[in-house]
Amino acid sequence: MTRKGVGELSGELTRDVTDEPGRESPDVLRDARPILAVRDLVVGFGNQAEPVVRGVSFHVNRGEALAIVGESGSGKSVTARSVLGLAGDNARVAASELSFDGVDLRRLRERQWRGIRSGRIGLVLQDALVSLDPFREVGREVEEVLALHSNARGPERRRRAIDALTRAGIPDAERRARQIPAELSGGLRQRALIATAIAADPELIIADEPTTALDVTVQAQVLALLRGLVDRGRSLLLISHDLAVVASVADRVLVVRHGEVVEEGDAADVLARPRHPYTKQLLAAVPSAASRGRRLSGEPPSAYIERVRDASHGGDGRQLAGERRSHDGGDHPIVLEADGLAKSFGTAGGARLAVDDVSFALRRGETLGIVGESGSGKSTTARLALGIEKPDSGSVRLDGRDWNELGGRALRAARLSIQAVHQDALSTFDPRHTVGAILTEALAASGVRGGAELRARSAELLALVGLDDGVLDRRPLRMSGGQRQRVSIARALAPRPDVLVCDEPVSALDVSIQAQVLDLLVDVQRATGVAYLFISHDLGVISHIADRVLVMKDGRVVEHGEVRQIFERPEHPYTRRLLDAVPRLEAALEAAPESAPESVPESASETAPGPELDAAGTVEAEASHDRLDLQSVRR
Amino acid sequence: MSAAVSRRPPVAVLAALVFLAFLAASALVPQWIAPHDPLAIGPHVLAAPSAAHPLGTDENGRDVLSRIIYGTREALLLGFGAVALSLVGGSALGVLAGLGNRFVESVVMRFVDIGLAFPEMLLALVVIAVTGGGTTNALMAIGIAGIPSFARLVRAQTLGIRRAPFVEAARGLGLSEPQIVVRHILPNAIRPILVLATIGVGTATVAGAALSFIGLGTPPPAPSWGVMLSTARNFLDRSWWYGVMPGLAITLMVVSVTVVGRWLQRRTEARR
Amino acid sequence: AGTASAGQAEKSGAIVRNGSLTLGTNGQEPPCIAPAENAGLNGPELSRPLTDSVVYENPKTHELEPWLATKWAVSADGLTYTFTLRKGVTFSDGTPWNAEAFKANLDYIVDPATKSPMSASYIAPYESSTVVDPYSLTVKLSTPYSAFLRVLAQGFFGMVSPKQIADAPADICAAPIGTGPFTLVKWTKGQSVEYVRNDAYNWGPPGTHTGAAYLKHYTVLFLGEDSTRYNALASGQVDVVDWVPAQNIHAARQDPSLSVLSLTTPGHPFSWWLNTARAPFNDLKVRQALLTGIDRAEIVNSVLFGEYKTATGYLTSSTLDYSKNTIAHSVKKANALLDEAGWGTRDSDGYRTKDGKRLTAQLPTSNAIAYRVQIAEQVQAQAKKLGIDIEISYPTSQELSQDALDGNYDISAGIWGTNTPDILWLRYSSKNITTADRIGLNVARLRDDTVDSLLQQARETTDAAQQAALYGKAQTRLIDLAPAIPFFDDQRVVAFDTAKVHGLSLETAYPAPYVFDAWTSEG
Amino acid sequence: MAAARVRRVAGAIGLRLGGAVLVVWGAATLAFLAIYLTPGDPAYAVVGGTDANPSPAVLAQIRAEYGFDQPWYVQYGSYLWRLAHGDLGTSYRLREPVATAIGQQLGGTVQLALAAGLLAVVLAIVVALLTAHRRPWIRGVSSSADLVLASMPSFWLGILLLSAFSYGLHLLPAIGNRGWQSLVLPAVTLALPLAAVLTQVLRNALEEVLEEPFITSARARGLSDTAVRLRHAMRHALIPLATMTGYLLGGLLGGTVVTETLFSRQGLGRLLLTAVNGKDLPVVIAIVVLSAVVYMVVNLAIDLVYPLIDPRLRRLA
Ligand SMILES: Nc1ncnc2c1ncn2[C@@H]1O[C@H](COP(=O)(O)OP(=O)(O)OP(=O)(O)O)[C@@H](O)[C@H]1O
Ligand SMILES: Nc1ncnc2c1ncn2[C@@H]1O[C@H](COP(=O)(O)OP(=O)(O)OP(=O)(O)O)[C@@H](O)[C@H]1O
Ligand SMILES: [Mg+2]
Ligand SMILES: [Mg+2]
Repeated sequence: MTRKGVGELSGELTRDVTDEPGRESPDVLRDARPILAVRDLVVGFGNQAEPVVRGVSFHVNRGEALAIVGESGSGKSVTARSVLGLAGDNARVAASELSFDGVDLRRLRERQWRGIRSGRIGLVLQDALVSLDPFREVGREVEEVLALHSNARGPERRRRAIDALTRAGIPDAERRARQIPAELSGGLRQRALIATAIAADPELIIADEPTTALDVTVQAQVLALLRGLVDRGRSLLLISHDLAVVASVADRVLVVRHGEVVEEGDAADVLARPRHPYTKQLLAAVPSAASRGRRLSGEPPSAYIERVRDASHGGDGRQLAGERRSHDGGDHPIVLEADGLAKSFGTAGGARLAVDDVSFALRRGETLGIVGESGSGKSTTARLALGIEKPDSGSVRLDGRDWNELGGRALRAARLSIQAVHQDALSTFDPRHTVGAILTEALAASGVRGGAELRARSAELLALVGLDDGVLDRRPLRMSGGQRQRVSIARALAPRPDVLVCDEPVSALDVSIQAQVLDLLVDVQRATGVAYLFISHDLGVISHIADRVLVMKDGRVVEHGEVRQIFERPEHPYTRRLLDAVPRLEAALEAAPESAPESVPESASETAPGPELDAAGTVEAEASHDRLDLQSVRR
Repeated sequence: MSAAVSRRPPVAVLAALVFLAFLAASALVPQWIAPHDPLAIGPHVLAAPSAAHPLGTDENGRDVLSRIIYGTREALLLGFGAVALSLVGGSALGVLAGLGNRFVESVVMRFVDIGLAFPEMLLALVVIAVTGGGTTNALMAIGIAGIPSFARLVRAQTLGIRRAPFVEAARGLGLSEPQIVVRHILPNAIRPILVLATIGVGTATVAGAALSFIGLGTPPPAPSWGVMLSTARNFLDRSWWYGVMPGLAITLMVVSVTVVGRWLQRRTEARR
Repeated sequence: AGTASAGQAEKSGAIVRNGSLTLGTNGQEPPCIAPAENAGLNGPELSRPLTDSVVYENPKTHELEPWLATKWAVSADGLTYTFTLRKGVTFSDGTPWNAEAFKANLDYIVDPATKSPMSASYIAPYESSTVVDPYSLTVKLSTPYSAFLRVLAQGFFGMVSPKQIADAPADICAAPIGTGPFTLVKWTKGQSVEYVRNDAYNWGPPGTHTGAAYLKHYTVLFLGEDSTRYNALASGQVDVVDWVPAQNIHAARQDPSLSVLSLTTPGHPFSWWLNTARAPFNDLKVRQALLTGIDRAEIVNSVLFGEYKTATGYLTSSTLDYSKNTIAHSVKKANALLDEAGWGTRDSDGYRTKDGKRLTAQLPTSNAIAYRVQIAEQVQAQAKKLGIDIEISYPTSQELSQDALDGNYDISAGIWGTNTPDILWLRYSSKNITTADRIGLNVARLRDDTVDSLLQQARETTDAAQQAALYGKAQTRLIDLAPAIPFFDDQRVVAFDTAKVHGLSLETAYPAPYVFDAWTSEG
Repeated sequence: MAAARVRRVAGAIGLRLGGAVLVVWGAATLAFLAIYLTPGDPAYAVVGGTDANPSPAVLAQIRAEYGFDQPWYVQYGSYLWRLAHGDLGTSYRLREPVATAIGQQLGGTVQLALAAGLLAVVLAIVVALLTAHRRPWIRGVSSSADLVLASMPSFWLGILLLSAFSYGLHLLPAIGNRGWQSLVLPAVTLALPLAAVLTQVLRNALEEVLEEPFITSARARGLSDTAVRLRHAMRHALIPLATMTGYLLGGLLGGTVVTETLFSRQGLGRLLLTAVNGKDLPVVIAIVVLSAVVYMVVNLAIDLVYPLIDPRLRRLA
């Protein structure tokens, strides 16, 4: 990684920047010269011939927030790390310009880099939850920065570290400084990491996906904090795949794909009037209430689905008519019913209720969503429904039969009628098995006998999920995330279940792949009439796919009902807070960049306009971005 | 990462495989490879390497190279045999503990704990104290001594897989517990253990040689690497090469086995 | 290089007193250094500096001479011995040496509670003793025993303080208190034994100097590895090494800075005893075939680098009443004998068979001593040519003793050093065949009336010439019976630094370095 | 709260001690059975094996005195009873209390084991820190060296070192327990293979840690490479190192058997070997029990070390 340079470093690079009060002045900072300029950046790894970043050019002006968006693997993080000379040991970095505040970064020596890093450019890494040393108190991590980049020593340094933590939005920073990352929630950890990046008050902050894996409420806080920094004159390079996040913070946007820039421009402009088809596709793939009934992926359903839909008008009993059913209830029989479920887990600090008095009913062909923050008991509810966990009290009835009363053979038979699709599909496959073996096992378990019959049904299942026969000999490990999820769905459908429990089935997927899988799930439901218990922390996904929704908090259902009704008129304060915290693309476009949320979401919730839902079920995919009315674009 | 990369073994692995193939040939048909009868006593004792005796002669005037070649069988038998014993015993206990109920598990694991509290060499010595020396007994001793650690490994593996999501998925398909054990848990638990076992072969070979070295190994006339080393140390000041050659054979074998074992391990891990 | 006589050196005033000497011996550290409580090879080496015997065997003439006893007389029937004891001798705890002390020692040795592994058996005919006056003791034997006096000269019969016997018998094992020229400083098990001079000593055996030992400090180190032991001398870490390995003897003799002392150990040569109580060695012809068919000289010369003499019979050449016989080597004769014995056919591996059974002999042994293993390997190779399959195994010593008890062996390898030809009685008298409660030394399980009576007579006679004649006959008779294959007369070889070490000698009653006369010329 | 913590820790330690007692009892029983079941008369072990010529009276005396004429359960019972009272019995061969016999040999072995253990750990830390995540050829050389050293039988290594330094160069003594010079070769012999294994473990751990995002984030703070390794990576890599060290320390006793034999050193390993050869039951059992105790103590100590390294174990338990 060390690049050899000849030029001696100017003393300026290592100066103690925070000791100069004059730098606070916005006039100075709103300099026309960009603080960071990158031209024709090419980054490759090891002996791979293809570079992953292929000639990216951009600049960040002083006091400006530039966002880089693009799908997973498009080279965003590599670009960001390259700016700091941290692309990795096996990286080959080349650029015709790579300069920071007039300093040619390409010619820096390792020693000189040390002055730049954190001193003048702060970096917030992508994996925030694991980017702090788990063995050290966060205060010491911040102090480490100050030790390197300021003259502060002893109590003075401590004071300034605590000050940085406070500025990063950590309440009671003095106490928190003495804690280790594991003792902090995800949001606090993210802010502590930001504190290390801003402690030495660098001119430029690079924040790589600073809100991934955070709950919406916490995400809102972090975004507000970053915007606040820009408003106080710092420059920001924000990296995200999440358009709504970008919209709420960035002044300008850079859209990248496969290591190349496809579109660049003013944030509001690009998001409201995308010119490049890829940008359009990205925007269209975002699920929301408005996208209900519309295909997110822009791709037609598989031929097989079409055939089944056509055939089902004749009706084979198991397959329902293709039209989306109405939600007035009573039409279709209840297939899954939970009543007063409670489940607690023993921990070091005593028993803890993970699920507390949860009841719901799921009808054939219907989708019941469950949303809630991390740890609210969503997965536990799913496991109870699947009969994997036994409830402490309450019951789960499947087609009228109580799980609790089943045992042995009957239990195993009953299991077939309720199947699961998980977030991490790969781990649910026996690593030794090929797709063919996976499907064969599932089919054999559900009573299909004979080679010919097995082959026919396997082919049918693959067709249903839009995979071709060629994958039968492949192992899931060598397949893409989307393909794996399709195999997982195919397997779940093999026993022709009444209910599919989907626990965050698209949370690990890129927005465009997510769009395909969501489309597929909708297609399959239409074709087979299977009911979904659909869990997600993403309100957009829920409002796209679910008919009804349970909102969970701390193991309890705080609100439930029709999706539309709940998201339009939330009654419980918690639901309202959830909804408010979701960054809204539209709102952001109107407000940004001048009046971004100041700091905490409580204030944001007051000013946020009520959600406006489109009642129309179907909207043309092409046109949709024009009238985006997104509840949620977070996945 | 990609299939192409992991399929073709690197040079070191190829070299190791070639050496192991040579050892296998030495074990199976030493008479085709060795230049002399390993038992033929000659007039020149402790002779330096020469054209007639490329690695010199031993204290009885026998050809050291031939004895090393003929000794391969014992070394491989010891290494692989002992590991096989540890593997079978350890797997039985480990699977029992990993799949059994609380009671079974704690009983088995207490036994395993007791076994683990003995250093392997010590356990082997105790077994030898009971059974006496000799190749078979040394094999038994090392094999038995290895059981506890294999049992612990297999149990951990079994427990991990027992809780793996894909086992839960199989359960969700209504498979019975025995079916799940046979189809999913055992094959997945055993495979990495088998790979680890290949590496264990090296350790067992060294342990076998150590037992021979301290006088608890193979009786004559069968040539044995450990015994050769043990004898050679009496003549170190006269003929150092005699002490070097058998040790080199052991070391090369262990290195080869380890290299191949690690490669196999990486391959299986890459498949997960 | 030789050793100048101590007396001469003393007169010339060249002797340096108060030096210290370090000797490296082999790893066979006895569990006990009490004379009567060990059977170990190195027991006398370690107990001799601390204790003296009643009689002394002259190293040159092998005659018995006075030591702690000045005179003795044997009754005509050989049952009563009267000892007159030396006056003015004290144990290092101050207890005087007298008839009471001698009696206490004899009674102590034979007391089963002492658990004497060997000494008690050597004086098994001892019945009782009576104090006649403070310095004379009569000893009564139950049967005549011609070897009695001679065994008393061995280090296993060093005299221990009667006070210690009475008050602290448990301590004798680790720290015996004797009348010897040195006292024990410290025995660090597994490492060393350290001695310091007993300044009061003034009763060295005939031919040695008067007064206390020259050395102030004497240390014995246990160095189990043959190569490191010899190397320790070469590199100056020790002044003397005992048990010089055969492969180093030649080099030691050649090295001008080193001197070598060597001694043929009296007793039984290193041998393989053949179990005459079961097939195949219950057949005299098979035994004779093995004895003649093996080229013992070639094996001994090869394994022991030409440094050891091939045995000519069942006594070593340095043993009293040794008579020289010849055991001819003839493969042809051996083969003929085997054919005669009915082992005329051979199997695919070239081994002889009879009634479909292979001619196999089991040799359970220990591999602790390298040359024994080597001999086994070479005999095995030669026997294979004769068509005899010798299977070597290494059971635990526990199993070895069990096998010995059960008679579950065909060959038993061993050696026995003692300064009397009575070893033949111990080894070949049918009285010493193993019984249910004791492993006898007649491991060949030989039962021959002629041998029995010759050895018994020799044991009981008090006439030296008659004794010699009887033993001569017995030796010839034994060779005809071929109960064992004798290989070599054991050599006790000690090497030392010529420039530094003087006056060192070897005791012969039970060979061990004798350091009373020794002195070192520096530090 | 502090009191509760103390109680919890005490409880955990109590549980471990209970387990330890169980393990020690099991080890003792196993050893007892093992040796008891060996064919042969232990009375001969007392008089020194087949090289002795004891009289029947002596043998009878020994059998009565040591209780060999008692049924096994009486022998076992009295053995356990004495063990429970801290009495390890009397050695058959050495005719002295086992505790004394072990006490005499313990020093040499502890010295050797500590020297070797320390040397191995220090070597491993230094080499791993210097070579982890470096240019391919540095790694290649270092890891090949590790592989070869870890694959070498230690006695062969000892023979090579002896040939070179003792016989060849006459630099270091080949034998004995005297002075630090005599400790060098045995300690190195024992330490090198250990160091090789530890280096592998530590280097892998370091390389894994150095790939962690928090390391990149530390670098982004402007920390030098050395500081990153020492202040951040090392501490994380210490956990697998501690685990492995504990495991290997437990096995050191086995290693000393061979090393002490080769270098004619006084110590437990040789005591054990002679005891095994001479069927000195009390000594064998005592060493087995001792090694079980050492194993438990080392593991307990390692368990106590983990929270010192990883504050999560301290704070979140
Ligand atoms: N150290 C590395 N060695 C080899 N390849 C790498 C390395 N780091 C990144 N890559 C590859 O570079 C490509 C771009 O990665 P990058 O992390 O920049 O994507 P990204 O746009 O940040 O995606 P995401 O949204 O998933 O974070 C990916 O294909 C990745 O596998
Ligand atoms: N097996 C278990 N043992 C102990 N605690 C558990 C277990 N499973 C879940 N919990 C606890 O129960 C609570 C609810 O967990 P659950 O996995 O249902 O949450 P979730 O809503 O799915 O969260 P996420 O969005 O993070 O997946 C959490 O506090 C969790 O720590
Ligand atoms: Mg990224
Ligand atoms: Mg969950």
